[in-house]
Amino acid sequence: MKQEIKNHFINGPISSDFIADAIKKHQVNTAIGAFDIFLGQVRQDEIDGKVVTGIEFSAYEEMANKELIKLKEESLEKFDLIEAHIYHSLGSIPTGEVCFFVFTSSGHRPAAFAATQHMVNEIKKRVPIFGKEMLEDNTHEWKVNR
Amino acid sequence: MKQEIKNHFINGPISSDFIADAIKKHQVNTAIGAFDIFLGQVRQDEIDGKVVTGIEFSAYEEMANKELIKLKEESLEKFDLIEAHIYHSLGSIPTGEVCFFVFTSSGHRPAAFAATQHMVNEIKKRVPIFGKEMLEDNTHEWKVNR
Amino acid sequence: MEINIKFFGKLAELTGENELTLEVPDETGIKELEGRFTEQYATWNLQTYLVAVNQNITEQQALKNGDEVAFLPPFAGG
Amino acid sequence: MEINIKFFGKLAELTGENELTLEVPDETGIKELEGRFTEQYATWNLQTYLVAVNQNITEQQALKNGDEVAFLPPFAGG
Repeated sequence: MKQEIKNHFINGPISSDFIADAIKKHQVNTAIGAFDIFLGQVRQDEIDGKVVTGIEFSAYEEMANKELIKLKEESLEKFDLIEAHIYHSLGSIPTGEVCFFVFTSSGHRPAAFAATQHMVNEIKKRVPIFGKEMLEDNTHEWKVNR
Repeated sequence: MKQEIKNHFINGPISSDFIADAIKKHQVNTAIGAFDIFLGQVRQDEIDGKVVTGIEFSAYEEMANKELIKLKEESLEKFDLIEAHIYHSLGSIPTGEVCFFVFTSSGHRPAAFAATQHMVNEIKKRVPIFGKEMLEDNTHEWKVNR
Repeated sequence: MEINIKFFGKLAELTGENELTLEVPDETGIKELEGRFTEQYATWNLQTYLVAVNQNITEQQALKNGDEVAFLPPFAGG
Repeated sequence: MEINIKFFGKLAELTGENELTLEVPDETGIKELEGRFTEQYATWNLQTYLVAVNQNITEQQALKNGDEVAFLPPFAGG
């Protein structure tokens, strides 16, 4: 069931229908006992007293896709996973919208839990995605993962 | 945003539309930066060479609902959560269908990750839910969490 | 006094009952109920279970009029 | 030789460019490109970035004809 999706990027917010379809599509495998799904949502933070209205994401897409495929393959090998999927938004994502979706499945729960966390943490560190935090006064700040 | 849902039980499988609706409904909170969602699915295991065709769940509902509310309140306090929801199926759930849905949200990812795992593990230990594994030859085995 | 008994899962299957209301002597505790079920239901004494009184798991023995006593086989949720 | 340069995020903003193709002397390495950008773009030398050559992050300096050199500011995915 190792499935390679070359394009991990979605223009605009990730809808709950997209998430539901992903679940439905991968549910057919009766060896699966556990799914762990992480969703990242754009938070209405304040930066120097100014409210964030959204994030504009861009990526070095060719490199990011390669890195994401490598990370999925690593994770499928390292953990006892059945499937692993990653999607990230590009373009303007308003606060309150989902911009990041990581989805793993396994026979038993520990593998899915461990793999989703590993993948989320590694993506933040390793994958060339850039984010411009748009502020209420039409200025912006470049987001930096820590 | 502490929201009390008294009835955690759903008759039959938990559909991907139900899951999508739950995400959609709780997305409006712009303090949320992370969701972690666990889904438990009925696995097509073999027991003594016989294939499992489904699980029939029952519960001591009044006690289970109390225990689930207690667990959510504990988790909201222990972790830095914004929301926590738990749903479990009752009745006959065929293999390949979702029977268990735990959903947490938080500002930052570590809280949601830790809380979902904690809740899943505690539910298995603490909540009076019973499962009859239906086998292909119309016999059954009573499921025991380990 | 009157005690409401609930059986779940494998124990409901074994006893053929989900619920019973028993009229018992005032000094009856959990042990006396278990003795009664061991006589009444074959293999009762081989079963693994927890006991909840009024929806709280307890190892306490004493009962009072109107108590709800549930016999809970191993949990299988999740 | 010809080098393809890519700028992302804050560096694309700073330089006003997403992509450049530069014709450079054969011995040109990353250091020479950085020297050039420091002269050309105000505050370049204050920026934090990683360098990827042909889509692999590297600290190697040497370049060859046709290389794709990307300047990557801090990541913000997730």
